[in-house]
Amino acid sequence: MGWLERFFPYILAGISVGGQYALIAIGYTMVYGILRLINFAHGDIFTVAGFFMVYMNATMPLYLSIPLTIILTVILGFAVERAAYKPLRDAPRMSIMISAIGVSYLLQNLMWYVTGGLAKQYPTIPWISSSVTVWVATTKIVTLVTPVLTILLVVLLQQLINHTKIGMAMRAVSRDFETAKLMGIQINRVISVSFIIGSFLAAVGSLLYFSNYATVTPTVGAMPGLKAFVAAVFGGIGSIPGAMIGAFLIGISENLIKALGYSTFSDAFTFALLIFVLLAKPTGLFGEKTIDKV
Amino acid sequence: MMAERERMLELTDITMQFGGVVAVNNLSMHIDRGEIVALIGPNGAGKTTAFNCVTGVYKPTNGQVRYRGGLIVSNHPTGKMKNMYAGVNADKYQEVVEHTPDKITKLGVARTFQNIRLFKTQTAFENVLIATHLHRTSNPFTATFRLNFREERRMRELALEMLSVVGLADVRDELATSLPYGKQRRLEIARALATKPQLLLLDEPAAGMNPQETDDLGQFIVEIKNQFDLTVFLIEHHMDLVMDISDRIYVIDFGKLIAHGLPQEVQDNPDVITAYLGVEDDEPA
Amino acid sequence: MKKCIALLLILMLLLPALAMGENVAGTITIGIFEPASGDNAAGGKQETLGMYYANSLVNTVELGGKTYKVEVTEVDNQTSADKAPAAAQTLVSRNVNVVLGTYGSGASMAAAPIFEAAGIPAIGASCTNPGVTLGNPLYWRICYTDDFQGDVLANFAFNDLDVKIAYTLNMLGEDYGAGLVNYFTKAFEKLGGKVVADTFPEGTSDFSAYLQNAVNAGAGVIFSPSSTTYASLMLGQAVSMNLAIPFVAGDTWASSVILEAVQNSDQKVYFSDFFDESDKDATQVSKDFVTGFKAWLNANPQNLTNNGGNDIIAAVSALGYDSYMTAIEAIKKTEAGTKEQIAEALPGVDYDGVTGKIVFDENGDAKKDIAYIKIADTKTLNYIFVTTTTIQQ
Amino acid sequence: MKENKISWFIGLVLLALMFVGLYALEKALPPSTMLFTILKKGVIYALIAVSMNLLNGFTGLFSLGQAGFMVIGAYTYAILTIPVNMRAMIYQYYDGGVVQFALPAIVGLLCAGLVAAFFAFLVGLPVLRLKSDYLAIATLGFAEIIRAFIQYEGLGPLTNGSNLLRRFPSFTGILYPFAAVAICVAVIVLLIHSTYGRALKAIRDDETAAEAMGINLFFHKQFSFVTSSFFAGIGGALLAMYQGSIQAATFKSAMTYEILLIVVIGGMGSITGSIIASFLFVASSEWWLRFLDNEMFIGAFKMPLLRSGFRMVVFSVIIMAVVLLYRRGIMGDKEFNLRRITQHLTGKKGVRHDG
Repeated sequence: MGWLERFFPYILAGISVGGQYALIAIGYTMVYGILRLINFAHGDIFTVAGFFMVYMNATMPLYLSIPLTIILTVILGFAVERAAYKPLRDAPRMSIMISAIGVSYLLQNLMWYVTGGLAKQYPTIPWISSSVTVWVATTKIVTLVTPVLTILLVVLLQQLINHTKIGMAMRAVSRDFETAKLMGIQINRVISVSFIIGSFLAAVGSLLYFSNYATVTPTVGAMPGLKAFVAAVFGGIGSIPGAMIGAFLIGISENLIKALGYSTFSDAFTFALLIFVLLAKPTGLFGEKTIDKV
Repeated sequence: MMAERERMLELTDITMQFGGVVAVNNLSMHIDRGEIVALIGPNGAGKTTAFNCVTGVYKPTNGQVRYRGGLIVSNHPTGKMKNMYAGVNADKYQEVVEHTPDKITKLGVARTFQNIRLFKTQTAFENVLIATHLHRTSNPFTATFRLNFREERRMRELALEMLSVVGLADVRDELATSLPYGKQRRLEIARALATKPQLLLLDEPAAGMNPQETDDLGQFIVEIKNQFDLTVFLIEHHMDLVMDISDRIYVIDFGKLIAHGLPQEVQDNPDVITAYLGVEDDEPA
Repeated sequence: MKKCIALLLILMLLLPALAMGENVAGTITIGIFEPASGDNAAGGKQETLGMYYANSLVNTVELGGKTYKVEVTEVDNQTSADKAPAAAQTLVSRNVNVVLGTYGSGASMAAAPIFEAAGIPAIGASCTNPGVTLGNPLYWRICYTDDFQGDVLANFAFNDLDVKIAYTLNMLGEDYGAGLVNYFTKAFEKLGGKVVADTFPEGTSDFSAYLQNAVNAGAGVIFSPSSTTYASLMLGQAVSMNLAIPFVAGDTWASSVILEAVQNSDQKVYFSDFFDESDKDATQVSKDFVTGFKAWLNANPQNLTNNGGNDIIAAVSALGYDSYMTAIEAIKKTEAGTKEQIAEALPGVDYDGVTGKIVFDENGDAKKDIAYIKIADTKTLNYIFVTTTTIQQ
Repeated sequence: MKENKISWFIGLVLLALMFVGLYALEKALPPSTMLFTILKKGVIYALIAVSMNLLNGFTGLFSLGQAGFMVIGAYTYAILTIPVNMRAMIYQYYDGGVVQFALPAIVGLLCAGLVAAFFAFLVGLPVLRLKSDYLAIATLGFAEIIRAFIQYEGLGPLTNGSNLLRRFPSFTGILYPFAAVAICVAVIVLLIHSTYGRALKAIRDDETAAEAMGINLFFHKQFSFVTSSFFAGIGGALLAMYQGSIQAATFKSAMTYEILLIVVIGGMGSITGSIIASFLFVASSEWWLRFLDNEMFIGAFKMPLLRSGFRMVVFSVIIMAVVLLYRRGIMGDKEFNLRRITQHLTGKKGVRHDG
């Protein structure tokens, strides 16, 4: 069996996983870029989106439940920011982050309570859930759709950030929060928008993710969430293309590790990789260097 | 007369370049023991950057710094910087010497900061006390279990002494940040003195002071200089203060040395006048 | 505002008074020590259902002419070794006379010292790890153990499925899987087969790489004892990959979650089980149980959801039932049903349960030597009984 | 100075009173009461929280590696102290494991700290050069890596792989953990008020200024990191003793978050805050709210919502409330040294003020 032939299925899976990580990672990286906040709740918002879908699909057809899921998720993300982060704008950074951890805690426990901790089967979305054979690998169509869609969304997002007023505001705020404020940019609006975009992508991510791995449990988002965050840091937190590239790198590398039979260390490897990158480039692959003024 | 004195500090071809921006350009200067030397220039002329190169906060792109004859900083452009380097003598200083700020402080170079950097959560006394650590001999173990109580007492005495030197003994237990501006500046000086320096770098000590305070400060600097036989390297905007107390003055503009000499000479130097009348740019200092 | 919070916290100081299930004279409290949340919640709930059903049938005992009320009190141990002790302690503080559970051996082993310290006897329903009873004098067990189960499944895979290469996949850091894989491997290699081992880290969702590994290893069977959560994930992907390789797993897979995962596919899933509801030559006891339990489930929607939304009887429910009845049997042998007396009585218990005869050996393990191998029917969403295996040990 | 001595003295008196109180408690109440469980776990969490506070609160290093060093401590202790005759049973898949001796508990406890500290030293060398959040994620990563290695089958003979370690010597009374923690916390408090402690605070307040005052950043950060991990290791070992059995899988990043919650709720840079918070945290999560998990009838009326899992929901809501209302934690960076009140209110809860 040829080298490529042997590894192709893994790489394919890796790319798709990377795509899913990317969609979550962008949420992290945008919020961080603007608030300097590690939004620990993001992974759980992703999971909640999954449950939204599960429960709504039980009562309504897909063409309703999918958009509704996305809307509800966006509202959730927005609400979380307003309820848990906005009141702490001027509090020490640490307590905002704790608030984030608290939210994540709350969401997980809520999901546990509601679902009774039982795994739910995710509805199968026709077409993308069906199998397809690519050369030597058989997989779901969604596996192929994910990376494409991811890249598409990232490109769109870049357009938005580089060529729209709100995008400009976002860049301004992430450069210098205080000055931007003084310049009369409505900070809260910008922040809300970034949370909305983040949650939207999380919702889309969860649609793709769970159509691929059709089991939803309250904690299922934790690991992808963490990996996505790692990806964001990896690519230089604050940089959207960085987050995407980081995500793909991690997705592929961890699958190759498994292919080589070191699955025990697939997670460990991801973190090791991250640490090495950070040591070489302390602000990640594409994070801009900061000179602290004295 | 000058010649007999020891060279306390000597900068040669110091160039600090951030990307394309040349903050300090090929600066050479020296300070002899017992002198008060001022480095002046318009905002953003690169004065503080020069300070940071001396104290090890920044690693200059090129050039050397000698402290009492010993090399404490030496570097030459490398990597990407090689091509974008805008200064001169790019390959003159091949050896690379860099010390972390604490190392340089240990050598006897203390400094204050332009934008006051006191330890916010600590009292005036604690602020100074921390600076006395420099000469401690205790290790974590002896320190934790108070086997170093004698040393501890000495440190506290030294700290208190320095506080009274700057006339802040009465506010020793107040939170440093709660002090009025002028006192915070003095506290910074006390903190610097507590490291028992030989060379004292003062970064705009009179910033934000009224003429009266500025005068007192001037006298005060001279006093401590004599009391602890220090050499003082001063960055200042208040011309009259500078003219009063400094033995020699260096003037830089856009990082370049444009004049140096005795206060009088500098004052009459046309370049200096234009530099000061010229529009201030907003490049970071 | 802050005052309110402070007040709230103080208030909560008083609440435990409500919570404390004080043990009234004349009642015997049976503690249910099961996961109601976490990876194993599904199984835990089903096991608990069996116990509640049993309790609904028998909730009084006659001891020396005096009628004792039998109450159950439940606590969630999340099947995690760090939550279990506190949960166990909660039961202890509720003065239970005997404990039933738990699904997931890890939590049992973690809690054992605490029950032992309090002198409370415990009866494991479905915890198959030998370590549960080994060296825990007050822990009994009414199901077979992993060494037996591993043996059975290895033999089944090697002989019945006629497979020579097996690929084992269990979760890193989970003792149940690690243990079962260990015994399976030993047995399978003894039979002359080859085993390729792999582990996946907790929180894995993408199993395609592992399944691919199995394919590359040329495995004829995938032995993957894992919690149903992960099971359904890997099965789902196996289905979408049209993986031809059959899965073999332990008792945990006897769950409707598994069935849903392989619905309308031709993925083969075998697993060993403690009990078979459709067993033709079943004893009257189990026949009654099957009919009775189904009726009881359907009577209450909440129970039905806890059972996974259908009335398929999971073996763990049967074991839950038996564990309760075993406790009752023991209690009947005592004068007053105190924990000490129950502990003394348990070794002497001889009871014909739903899952077979229950007599304890010196370890405190029920002498069970029969495992039901079943295959998941992907069309009718039901289990089909394949074979019973017994191994003389 | 004098004032300081007095407060120390009062501190010791309070400590003594606390132990007397605990002793009385132990005599008075039946050992099965939940209170003891809470006190045990609470005091152990207190130590871990304080050790984390030393790092995050006093040195301003944002580290999320605590669980990693706890697991090292716990395993070191377990591996070194399990009685030899038990090993065959516990290392059931690794025919007895490689370690065939058993150290006395107290030695094991110390080793737990030392090994954790040693690993911290190695980890610190590269990682402490990173700043703020990058440091956080890197330490988090190391914790995960450590866990993966402990669970690694190849190390099974040493760590028992994925399986539990149990039957190692444990404590019965509550005095043992309280004594151990009291000593450790006392040492930390002494340290914080020593010259080194002052240096750490200086670094937290302003790295540049600290460095300019001749404080070697790397050394002090490394020192703080190692010390913190040493006590985290001991904390892990005590936790193992309390649980009676350990499994690497339970030392997840979630555990670190819990500790971090405690630290911040208690107040960054407040020892007493961390201690109070950990008791409140443990008590409300493990005890006070448990009744919410069981359906409850008041007369014929069935209380709504009460069902398993509800406890944690309420708990997390409370946490959110506290976080939002007490921004700087319940103590801020102040210490609890209103002596009388301490004695009066929380003396039993083991609050040690530190003059």
